[in-house]
Amino acid sequence: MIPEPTTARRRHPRLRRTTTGRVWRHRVGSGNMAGVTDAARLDDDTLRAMMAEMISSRVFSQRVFNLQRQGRAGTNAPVDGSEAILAGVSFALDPAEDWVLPQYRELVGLERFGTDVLDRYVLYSLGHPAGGHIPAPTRVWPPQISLATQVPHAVGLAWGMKRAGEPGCVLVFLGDGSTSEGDFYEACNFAGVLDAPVIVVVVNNGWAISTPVSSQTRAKTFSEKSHAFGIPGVHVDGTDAVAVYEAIADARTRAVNGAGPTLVECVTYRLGPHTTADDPTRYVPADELAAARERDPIEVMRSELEGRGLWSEADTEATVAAADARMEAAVVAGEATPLDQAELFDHVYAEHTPRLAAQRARFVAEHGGAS
Amino acid sequence: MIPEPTTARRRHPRLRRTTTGRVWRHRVGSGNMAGVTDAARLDDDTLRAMMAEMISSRVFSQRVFNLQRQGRAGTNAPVDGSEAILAGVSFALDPAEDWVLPQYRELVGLERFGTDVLDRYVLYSLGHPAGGHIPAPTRVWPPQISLATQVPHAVGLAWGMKRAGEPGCVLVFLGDGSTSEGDFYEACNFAGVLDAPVIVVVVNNGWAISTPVSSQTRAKTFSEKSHAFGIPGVHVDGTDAVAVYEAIADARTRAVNGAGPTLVECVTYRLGPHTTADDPTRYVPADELAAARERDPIEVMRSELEGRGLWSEADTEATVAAADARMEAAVVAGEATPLDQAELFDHVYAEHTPRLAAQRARFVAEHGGAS
Amino acid sequence: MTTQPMTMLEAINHTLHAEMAHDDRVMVFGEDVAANGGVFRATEGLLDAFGADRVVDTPLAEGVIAGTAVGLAAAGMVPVPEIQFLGFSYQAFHQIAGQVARLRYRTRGRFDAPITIRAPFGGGVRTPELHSESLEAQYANIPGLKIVMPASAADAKGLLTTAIRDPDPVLFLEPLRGYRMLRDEVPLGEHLVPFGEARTVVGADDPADDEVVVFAWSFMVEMSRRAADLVADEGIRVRVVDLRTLVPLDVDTIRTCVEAIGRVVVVQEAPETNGFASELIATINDEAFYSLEAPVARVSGYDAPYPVGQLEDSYVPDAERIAEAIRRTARAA
Amino acid sequence: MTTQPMTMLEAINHTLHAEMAHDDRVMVFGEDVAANGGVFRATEGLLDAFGADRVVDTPLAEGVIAGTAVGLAAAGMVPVPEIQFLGFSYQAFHQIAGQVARLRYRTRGRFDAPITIRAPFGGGVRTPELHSESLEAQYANIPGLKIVMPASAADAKGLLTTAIRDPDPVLFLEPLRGYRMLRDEVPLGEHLVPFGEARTVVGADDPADDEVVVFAWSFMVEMSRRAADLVADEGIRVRVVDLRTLVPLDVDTIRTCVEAIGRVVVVQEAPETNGFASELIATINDEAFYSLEAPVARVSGYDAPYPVGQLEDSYVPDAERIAEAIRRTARAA
Ligand SMILES: Cc1ncc(C[n+]2csc(CCOP(=O)(O)OP(=O)(O)O)c2C)c(N)n1
Ligand SMILES: Cc1ncc(C[n+]2csc(CCOP(=O)(O)OP(=O)(O)O)c2C)c(N)n1
Ligand SMILES: [Mg+2]
Ligand SMILES: [Mg+2]
Repeated sequence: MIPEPTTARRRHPRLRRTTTGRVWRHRVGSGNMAGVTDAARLDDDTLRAMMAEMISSRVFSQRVFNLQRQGRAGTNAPVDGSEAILAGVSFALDPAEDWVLPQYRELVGLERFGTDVLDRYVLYSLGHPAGGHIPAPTRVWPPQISLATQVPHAVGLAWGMKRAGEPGCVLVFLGDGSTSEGDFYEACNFAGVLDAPVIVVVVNNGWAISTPVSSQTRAKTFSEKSHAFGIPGVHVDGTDAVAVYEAIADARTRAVNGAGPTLVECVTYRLGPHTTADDPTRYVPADELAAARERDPIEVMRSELEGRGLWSEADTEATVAAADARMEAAVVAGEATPLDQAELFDHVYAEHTPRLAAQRARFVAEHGGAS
Repeated sequence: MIPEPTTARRRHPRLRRTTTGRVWRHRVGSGNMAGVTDAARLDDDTLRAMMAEMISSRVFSQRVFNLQRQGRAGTNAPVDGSEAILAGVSFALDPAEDWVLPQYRELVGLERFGTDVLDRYVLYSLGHPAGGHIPAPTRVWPPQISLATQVPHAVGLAWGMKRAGEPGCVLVFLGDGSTSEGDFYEACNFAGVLDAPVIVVVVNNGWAISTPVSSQTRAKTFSEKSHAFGIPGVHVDGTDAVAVYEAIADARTRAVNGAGPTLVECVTYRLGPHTTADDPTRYVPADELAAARERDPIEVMRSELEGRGLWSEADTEATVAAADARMEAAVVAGEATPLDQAELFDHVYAEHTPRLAAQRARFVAEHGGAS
Repeated sequence: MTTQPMTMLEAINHTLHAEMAHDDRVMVFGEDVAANGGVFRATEGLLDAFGADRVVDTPLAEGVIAGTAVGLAAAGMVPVPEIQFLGFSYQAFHQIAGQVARLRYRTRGRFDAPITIRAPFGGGVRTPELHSESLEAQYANIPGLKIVMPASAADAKGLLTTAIRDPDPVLFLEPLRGYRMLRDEVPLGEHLVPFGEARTVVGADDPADDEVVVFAWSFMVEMSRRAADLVADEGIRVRVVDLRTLVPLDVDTIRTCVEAIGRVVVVQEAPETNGFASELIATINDEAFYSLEAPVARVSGYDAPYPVGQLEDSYVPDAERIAEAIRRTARAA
Repeated sequence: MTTQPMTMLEAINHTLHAEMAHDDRVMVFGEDVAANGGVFRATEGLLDAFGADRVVDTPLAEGVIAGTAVGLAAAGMVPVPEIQFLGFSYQAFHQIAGQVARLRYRTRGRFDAPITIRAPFGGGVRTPELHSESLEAQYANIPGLKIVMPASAADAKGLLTTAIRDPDPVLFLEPLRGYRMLRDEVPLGEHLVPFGEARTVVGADDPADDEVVVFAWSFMVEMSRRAADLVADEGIRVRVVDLRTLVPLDVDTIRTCVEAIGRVVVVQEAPETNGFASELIATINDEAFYSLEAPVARVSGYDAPYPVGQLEDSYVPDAERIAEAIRRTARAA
C-alpha cells in the first residue's frame, strides 16, 4: 500500500477554489475540484510511469524521514503533497537538455533525471559532503537552503544557455514562502528583460513552516505576481499531475522557442510536517488538513488511473516494493560511502591557498587521514 | 524667467501613451496628452502655491547644481522633470501628520513640510554632517543613497504609526530603476499584509542613470507591479501636478482610513543629467528628450494657469527672485555653519563605546577641537 | 534575588516575556515567531500574552524584517526582530550593516535605534548549510552595531534585558548548542548585565596565579571550560574569560589578564582568517604587547565553509583542540 | 615588453578589452556598464567591441547581478560583473558570501566559479554614503573568495587578468582615488601578476637594512609611500610592502620582512575594529612573534561610519598619520 502521508487528518480551502479538467491554466475562484486532467498528449505508459514516480517519491521521502527518526540522517523535509507537481515537471522536461534547480523538498521526485539525484540526496541527508555533488551529465542541482537564492542562479544559467545557443531550458522550484524574498522578484524581473528560457515554479503548499499564505502576501495568487515582471503567469492545480505536465510542457515550449520565462504556480497542500524538526499540530487547522487529504495527489491519480483500467493494487504494491528496494540499496551504499575528514578542506578553492594547505596539513598531522 | 532645465533639447514616447484630463488614474496606451487636470478640489490659491513651489524647486536645484560646478558642493541630482510630482505630493499630504521618505532628488521640493528640509539639504550638499539632521517636528527623512532601502523603512514607520493609533500616513519615493531592488518588492508585499498606511511613489523619469526603463523591466507599467502585492496600483501623468495631487490625496484617504497601501507611479521624464557627475548626451536620445521638454511640467502648469488668468510673467519673476533669495540665505548660512572635525565620532552610538572614546580622545589630542 | 535553573532557551523566552511586560513599545516579529512560538520556541507564549499587534509573523524576507525595524524605531517602538538563523542575516546585510547600524548616525541623532536583532547560530547540532555559521566578525567591522554573545542562561537574561533597553542596535547571537545544553541559575527579578564587562568563568582570585588565559565567547566558553578541566589534571592553571560582548569590548579586563598572565589562547568557532580572534590579538598587541611571553594561540574553525554533518565535529573547535593550544602556549619558550 | 603610461582606470579598461578578446566566454554586466561605459568609464567601448550579448546593462539589483553570475558560471561562461560601488555589494551579500563563494564547495567541485566581481571603493573623493567604505575585512572572513586590491595601474592589469582567468571567485576592488591619480607604465602584451605575491614598493635590497616595514594595500600603498618619503628626510629607513591580494596572503614575505626588520606598521582605510589589519597582526603574531621589537602599529579609519565630505580628510589615514605611526614604531623601546 501507499505510505500514509507523514502526519495525519479534510476541506481544502485553496484547492476548492481551483478548477481542473481541461482548464489547467485556470484562475482561483472559478470552479470545483475534479479528477485528473484528461490530456490527450500523454499515452498510457507515461501516465503509468508518472503514477509510479509519484508513489516512489513518497516512499523515498518517508524512508529518509525515518532515517532521521533513527538518528541516521539529518533534518529533512517530506515530499507529501508535492508528488503530482514533481511528476508533472519531470515528465514535461527533457532530462538531456533541461536543468532543474530544486529548493529542498523535490530531490526525491526527480529520478527521471538520473539515479544520481536520489543517491546523492541520500548522501546529503546522511550528512556526507558527496551529497552536494550530483555528477555530470545529470542536470539537477543539489538542495538549496538559502531560500530563493536559486532563482537568480536559474536565470543566470538560462541566460548562459541562451547565449551559448544551447537547446533546453531551466526550471527552478521555490515555495510559496520563498516568494517573499527579494531574490525571487529580482530574478523574475531580470528573466523578463533577458527573455531567458526559464520556468519558475512556485510550489504553493499553503505553508512556510508555520506561516500561512495569508500572512505571506495579499496577492490573490502567486501566479499573478507575473504582472510585476511582464511575463506570463500560470495557475495550476498541483494535485493534478497531468495539469502540471501540461502547464510545464507549454512553458517549456515558450522557453525553448525564445518566448522567454513563465511563472507557474502549482497549488497543493503540505500533507506532512515542514521537516523532521516540526510539529504542525501547533498551527495547521485540523479540518483544513483533513480536506487536503481528500485531495492527496497520489490518491487523485490512482483513482483516476484505476478508473481507466491503467492501474491496480498490484501495481501499487510492486511500485512500493521496488522503491523500497531502490532506497534500501541507496541507504546501504550511502552509509558505506567512505569519508576522509580532511575533505573538509576540499573544493573551497580549485587549489588550496597556502593558508588552507597549512591548515589541512596540521589537521592531517593531528587526525591522520590522507595527506 | 524660469531657469532652463539643466541640460537641453521633443517627443515623449512614454507620456504620449498616457491620458490626463479628469482621468488621472489612467492606464498606459489609452490616450493623448492634455494640459492640467481640472481638479475641482483645488482652489486658485492652492494652484498658485503649487505653481510657485514648482518653480522654486527648480531654482533651488539649479543653485545646488551650480555650487557643485563651483567646487562648493558635492555630487547632486537635479530635480528637473519631477517638479509636478513634488508639488502634487506635497500639497496632498498633511505636513503635521504625514511623513515623507525621499530618495535623493526630492529634497528641494518639500518646502511645505518646513524650511528645515531645504536648509538641511543645502548642508547635506555642502558635505556638512548636520545635513543629515532634519530636526523635529519636520516629518521628512534625509536623502537615501542606498537605493530602495527606504521603502522598508517607510513600511516600518507606517506600521508603527498604525500600532500607535497615530493619524497620518507615510509616503516614500523611489525611482523607476530602484524598483528592481528586492527591497521594493519585499516592502510593498509586507505593506499589503500589514494594511500599512503607506503610499509608495515610483517616480518614473525614464532613466536610472543611463539605463532606460526598457532594460529595467518588461512590466508594462510600474503601477501594475501592485498585482504582486495585492494592493491598488495607480498610474499618473507626473507632468500634471493636479493629477498627482488627486492620486495622492486619494491614496492618502485610503491609508488614513485603514484601507492600506497604494502604489502610485508618476510618469515623467528626466530633463537634466542624472547628477552633476553624469553626461546624458552619451545615452539619452536627443529627439526623446526634446519631446519631453515640450511637456516640461513647469511649462504645462504655467500655460494652464496663465490661460485661467491665475498666473503671470510677473508672478514667475517674483517667485524666482524669492527662491533665489531664499537659497542665497541658505547657502550663506550653510557655508557659515561651524564644524568640529571631532563630530566624526558623534552619533555612532548614544554614548561613545570606550574604544571610540579613546579614538576620539587621541584624535582631539592630535587635531585640537572640542574634547 | 531568587533564582531558578533554566536552559538558555528558557531564559531567553522568560526575558522576552518580562521585557514585553515591562515596556509596551517592545515588538517581536520575524518568521514563525507568533503562532509557532519560533522554530526553537524562544518566542513561545508571546502571542497569547501580548497579542497579534506586538507579536507578528512576517513574510519570509529577512531584508524587510530588518528594514521595518528601522521605521518602527523611528515610530517610537522598540523592535526585537528575530532572524531565524544568523546565516540568513546575509539577506538583510544591506539593511543591518547599511541602515540599522547607522540610523542614528545618518540622522545625526534625530532617531534612536533601540533595535535588538536576535539570531541563533553555531555548530554542533547537524543543521543544513548557513544555519551554523559564526558571522560575528563580519559584523564587528561595522561601526554602530553592538554585538552580544551570551554563554550562560543567566547572562542570556541579563544581556538580553540590557540589549532591549539599550538605545543602540544590538546583534544578540544565541548559540544553538547552548539552547538546551547550557543550564544555570537565572535571577527571576529584574536582571541587567552591563555591556563591555567580561566575566571570569574559571580562574584564581588573582590572575597572576594563572598560567594561561583563554578568551572566548558564546558556546566556546563552555568548550574552553572543559579544556581547562582537561589540562587542570595535568597541572596547568587556566583562566577562562567570557567576553560576553564583542562590541563594546572589555579592553580593561583583557589588558589586566594579559599583563598578569602573559600567555593567551583565543577561541572562536568562526573561520580563522579575519575572525574576531584576529581583533583580539590586535587589541592585545596594542594594549599589552610587552607582557606577552609567547605568541597568542588562535583556535578557530578552518578557512573552509561550515561543513555538513559528518564533517562538523572535525571543524568546530572542541575541548581537546583548545587544550592542545593551552598546553602549547603554557610550554612556549 | 613594451609598456605605456596609463592611469589605473585606463589599465582596467584596457585589460577588460584584452580579456574579452582573449576569451569569448567572458561576459561583462552590471548597472550602466554598456551604453554608458560604466559611471567611471571602466567598461568604455566594450559594448561596441563585443556586442550586446556579452556586455549587458542589468536592472538595478545587485543581488541578481551576483546571483546570475553563479548560473552563468555553471553554463560555462566567465562572468565579470560590476557592482557600481562596493557599498552596494551589501545588497548582494547573501549571493556573494552565501552562494558565489561556495558554488564549488556546495557542489563538491562540479561547478567552477570563475567569477570576478569588480567594484570601486575608497575615500578621498567626496562621494555620498556607502560609496567610499572599505569592506574588504567583511569579505576576508568568508572562505572561498579571493580578495584582490591593486595599488598601481600595472598591477591592476596583471591582477585583473589573473582574476578573470582564475577558476575561483575573486572580489577585485578598485580604489576610487586611484582611478585617475595612480598612473604608471603598463605592459601592453599579456601580463599576469600571480595572486599571493606581495610587492616591495620602497625599501633596501636587503630588508635587514630597513628600520620599519609598512604593510598596506590599494590606495594606502600610495599614502604609505608618501609617508616613507616624509620620514626619510628624518633619517628613518622604511620598507613599504604592497600586499596586492589579501586572500591568498603572502605570508612568506610578511614573515621574512618582520623577521628582518622587527618593527611593523599596518595601514588600512577601514574602521579599526576587525579590519584586515587585525588579521595581519594576528598572522604576524603566529609567524614572527619572536622577531617583533615593538607592538605592530595599526593606522586605520576610525570606528565610525565613513563620514560626509567635510569630515572625510580627518577620517581616512593620510601620509602624516602614517608617518607618525612609523616614527612611533621606530622609536618604541
Ligand atoms: C533565506 C532563508 N530564510 C529562512 C530560512 C528558514 N526556513 C527554512 S524552510 C522555511 C519555510 C519555507 O517555506 P516555503 O518556501 O513555502 O517552502 P516549503 O517548505 O513550504 O516547501 C524557512 C523560513 C531559510 N532556509 N532561508
Ligand atoms: C543600492 C544601490 N545601487 C546602486 C546605486 C548607484 N546609483 C545611484 S543613482 C542610480 C540610478 C537610480 O535610478 P532611479 O531609481 O530611476 O532614480 P533617478 O535617479 O532616476 O531619480 C544608481 C544605479 C545606489 N546608489 N544604490
Ligand atoms: Mg510552502
Ligand atoms: Mg529614474
